Amino acid sequence: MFEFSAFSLYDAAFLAIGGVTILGALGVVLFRNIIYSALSLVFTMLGVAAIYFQLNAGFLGAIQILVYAGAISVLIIFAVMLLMNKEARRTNLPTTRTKAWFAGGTITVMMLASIIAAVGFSEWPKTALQGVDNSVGMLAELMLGDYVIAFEAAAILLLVAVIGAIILAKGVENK
Amino acid sequence: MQEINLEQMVQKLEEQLGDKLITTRDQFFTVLNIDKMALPTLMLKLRDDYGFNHLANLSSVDYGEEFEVVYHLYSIPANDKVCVKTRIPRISAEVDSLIDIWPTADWQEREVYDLMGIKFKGHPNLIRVLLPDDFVGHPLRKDFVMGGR
Amino acid sequence: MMQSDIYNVNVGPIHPSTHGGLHAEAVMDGEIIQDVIVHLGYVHRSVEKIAESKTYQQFVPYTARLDYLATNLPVLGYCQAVEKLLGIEVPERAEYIRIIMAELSRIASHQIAISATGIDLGATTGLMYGMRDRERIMNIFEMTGGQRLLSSYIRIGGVGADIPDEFIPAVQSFVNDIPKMMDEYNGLMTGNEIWEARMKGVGILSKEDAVKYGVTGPNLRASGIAYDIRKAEPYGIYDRFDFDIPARSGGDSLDRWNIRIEELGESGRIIQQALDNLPEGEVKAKIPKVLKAEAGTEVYHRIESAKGELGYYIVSDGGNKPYRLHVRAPSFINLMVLPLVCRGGVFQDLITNIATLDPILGESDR
Amino acid sequence: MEHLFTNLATALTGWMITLGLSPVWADVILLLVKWIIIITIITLNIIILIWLERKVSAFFQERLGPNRLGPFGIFQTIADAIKLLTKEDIVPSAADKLIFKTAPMFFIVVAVMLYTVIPMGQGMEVINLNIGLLFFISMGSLSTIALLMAGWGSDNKWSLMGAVRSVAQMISYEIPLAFSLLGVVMISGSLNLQDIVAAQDNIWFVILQPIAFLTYFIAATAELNRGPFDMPEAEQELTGGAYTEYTGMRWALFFLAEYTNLVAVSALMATVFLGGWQGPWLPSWLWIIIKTYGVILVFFWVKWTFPRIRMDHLMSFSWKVLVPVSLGNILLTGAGIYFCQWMGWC
Repeated sequence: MFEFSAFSLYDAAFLAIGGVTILGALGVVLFRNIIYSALSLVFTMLGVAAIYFQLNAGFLGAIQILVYAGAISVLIIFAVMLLMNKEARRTNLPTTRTKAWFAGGTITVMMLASIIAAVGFSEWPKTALQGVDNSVGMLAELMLGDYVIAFEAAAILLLVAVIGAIILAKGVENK
Repeated sequence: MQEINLEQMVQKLEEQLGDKLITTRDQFFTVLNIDKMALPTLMLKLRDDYGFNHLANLSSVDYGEEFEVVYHLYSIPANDKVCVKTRIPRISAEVDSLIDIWPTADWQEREVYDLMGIKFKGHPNLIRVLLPDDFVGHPLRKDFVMGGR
Repeated sequence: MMQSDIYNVNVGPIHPSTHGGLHAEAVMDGEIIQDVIVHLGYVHRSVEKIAESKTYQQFVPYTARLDYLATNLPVLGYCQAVEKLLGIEVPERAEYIRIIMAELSRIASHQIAISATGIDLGATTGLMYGMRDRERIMNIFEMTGGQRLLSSYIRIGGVGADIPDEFIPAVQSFVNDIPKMMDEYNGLMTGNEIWEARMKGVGILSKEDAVKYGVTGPNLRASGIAYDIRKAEPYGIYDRFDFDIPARSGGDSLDRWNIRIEELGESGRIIQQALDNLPEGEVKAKIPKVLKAEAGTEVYHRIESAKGELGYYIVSDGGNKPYRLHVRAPSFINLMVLPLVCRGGVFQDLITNIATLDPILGESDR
Repeated sequence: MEHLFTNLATALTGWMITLGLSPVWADVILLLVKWIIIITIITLNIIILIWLERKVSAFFQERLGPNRLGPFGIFQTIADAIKLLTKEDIVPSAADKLIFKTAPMFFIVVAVMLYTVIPMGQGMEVINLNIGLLFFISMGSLSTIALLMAGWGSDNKWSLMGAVRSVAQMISYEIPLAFSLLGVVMISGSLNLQDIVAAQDNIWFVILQPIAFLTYFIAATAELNRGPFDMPEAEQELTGGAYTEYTGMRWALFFLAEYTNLVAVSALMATVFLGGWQGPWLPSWLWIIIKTYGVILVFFWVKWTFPRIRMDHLMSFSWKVLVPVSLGNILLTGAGIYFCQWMGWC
């Protein structure tokens, strides 16, 4: 009889989820077909949500699915479909311009470096944090208590953005 | 009452159109045989002056050397009816389109064109309506050779 | 600022709600219909050419296939046209039976129109209600002609055979139930909020346009013109019956739907009167085996079919076959307004409009 | 009877531990067993449901419905399933094959995921998530992507139109769907479905939250793509919408997933508004089944009575009626709770 400890099972799950997330993220960048890229994005989002769930941040995970995987991705796919040219199959072709390659490469290296630095220099807790039992209630108290002004300001900002989008889409009537 | 009206109308029309119009009567209809050049004039008069607002039927008959285009007109308010016929030679089978007078002539003329091969001058969209676009010939002509059996 | 491409959607000829092979090409801007291009001829059988090689009697069954949902009406029109041409007198009893059969056919056709509108708008149960009631008419047809759908019971000079004994009770019980049926259709669909929203103001056909485009039948009456050939130019013995012509004024889909339900009741009244006055006697005139009309005679005979003015134009050259036969098909003419009523509506309105204009493709494609 | 299944589960775990498995592995295996049972139940349930829907619709339409295979035609669905399994699997040559093939699988996976959190009885659920309700809503929102994949992958105008319509519809109706549940959450003070059931000990939420119940029912009908909101399918207009190009088993998967969704949403409705597994005399797991089937029958009733609504009416109904009403319900509930506390009743 072979035996696994609880920790290793947790690790295995994490590896699987992380693998899906990274593969999805790679797919977003590497797929030639932009619809495939958009759908890979869904898998990335789902992977991130799964990681949240694993960290006992269920609320965040559910919101991640609801907003990012369920809504934002659909929005992106919609935008792609509406703005797309006739040839949908090969829309994400790599550019041939060296300048663009250079700029993209620089940004990638810088971001990678900063992430590695952030991971390397952080103090990580050695055991998994125990999740708070009533995380939703605490979030609610923070959002509608301590940070209510910021919360409401964000809401008004979003409203303004929505109205702006409608005006842009409908167009101002010319005399 | 109606009969008298129709009689008066025919008389008046005969005066106006002269020898271009020959009136005959069968047991069902008063038939106005009109020269094809005067067809739109007559039809306009019939619609505007005598209230024939319903072009019920537009058809054609193949009489060998000539085609006959037949119009059955009805007047919905007065409940009158009249038949207008015009003859056109087979070699230049063409007659003025009535689509401006009765829009309902649109598909009916297309049908006559499709099946009988009569062209309607001034029809904006004279294409086949029942048969496929690549069909050759006009089946209702008497000289149409039927395939199969 | 937002611009979108125009694209075409081919509705039909193989499509669940095109009533048997209509091909309508919708030119769409998003969900809005810019135009509809109707392509006909999917079920074209060149009936008019066939007529030229069949004797007058042989052609009778072909006419039944024109409007296969109201099978007795096109047969009646054709037989009456030939009788007019040849001067044949039809016995009284046959005239009354013809009226009963014709009105039953009209009810059958309207029930299809009503119930098919139901299913086209997604109310599947509506279809079943209409079909259930129509089944009784089919049984009555089976009693007379032996055929349920494509009956050629009406013949030149009368009807095929006398009615069987069970015919009158069956028709009587059906007529008695017509008000109940109307209530049921109205109860299931007419008052429904969604139904009204889908139909009201959809596909408006104005009075002027209806006349200009030669629209006839229930569609014309829904646009506000109470014009019915049974009253305007009575054929057969229609002048002996007392009935009303229902008319509406809106000309939208809801009116076209309502008018058909109301006409069920009027047809019921006519059948009732015909049953009450049905005389005894012969059902078929003595006619020669070979029918020949005088050379050069011609006739245009029109009847009020379930779909509108159904006309037969027959030219004779003295032989036993028509020299030329033209069918003035009401569906063919009525379909002409489809682009007109659809323009500016949304895609789903196209389906509503096809359903309420009630075309039948056997007739329109011939 | 009450603890039949929970006892079975405990016994199974105990048996596995006696075999020498560690408790962690025993838990994992138990989870798998639960999943297999759920999938079996779903499949069996759907066979019954399809038969039931046929019989119910036949009853509404004064027909007989299936009546040839077996008593009352109960084997009709099985025969249909065999037919669908053996049908030719057609993949259109122009289709985007990968997306076309993944879409039905994605749809059914998402649909099955919904069952994770539904309490099927006292202490009977796969995972007792403390945000169960939110999880349910978020999982439900994923099915839009499956429909979009199907519509896009088929490379057919009807499919794409159906997909675009369904996505617009589902996104619009998610908002009143979530908002209408908020009233319940406010009263029960929890997103945990077991807590919500427990909070209905005295009174069902359908009585406290009638507006929310109605808005939820309407929005759920739209989310399920059932009549009168069956836009994406819209057989008479879009010839089957997103499913137009699917045949055989792939189409059956969509069909299966739709019914799976139907059961899940009905079960959630029973849980949130109708007291869940609570009820006298009968065991709790039977109560939830009875209530779920009751809700499903209402769904059937609505579908077989109403005509299909028009797309623009559908959208304006969501944004102009359902969203304000559900928002107003939240306000009303808040005021009610405040009033209740002020009076000292709760």
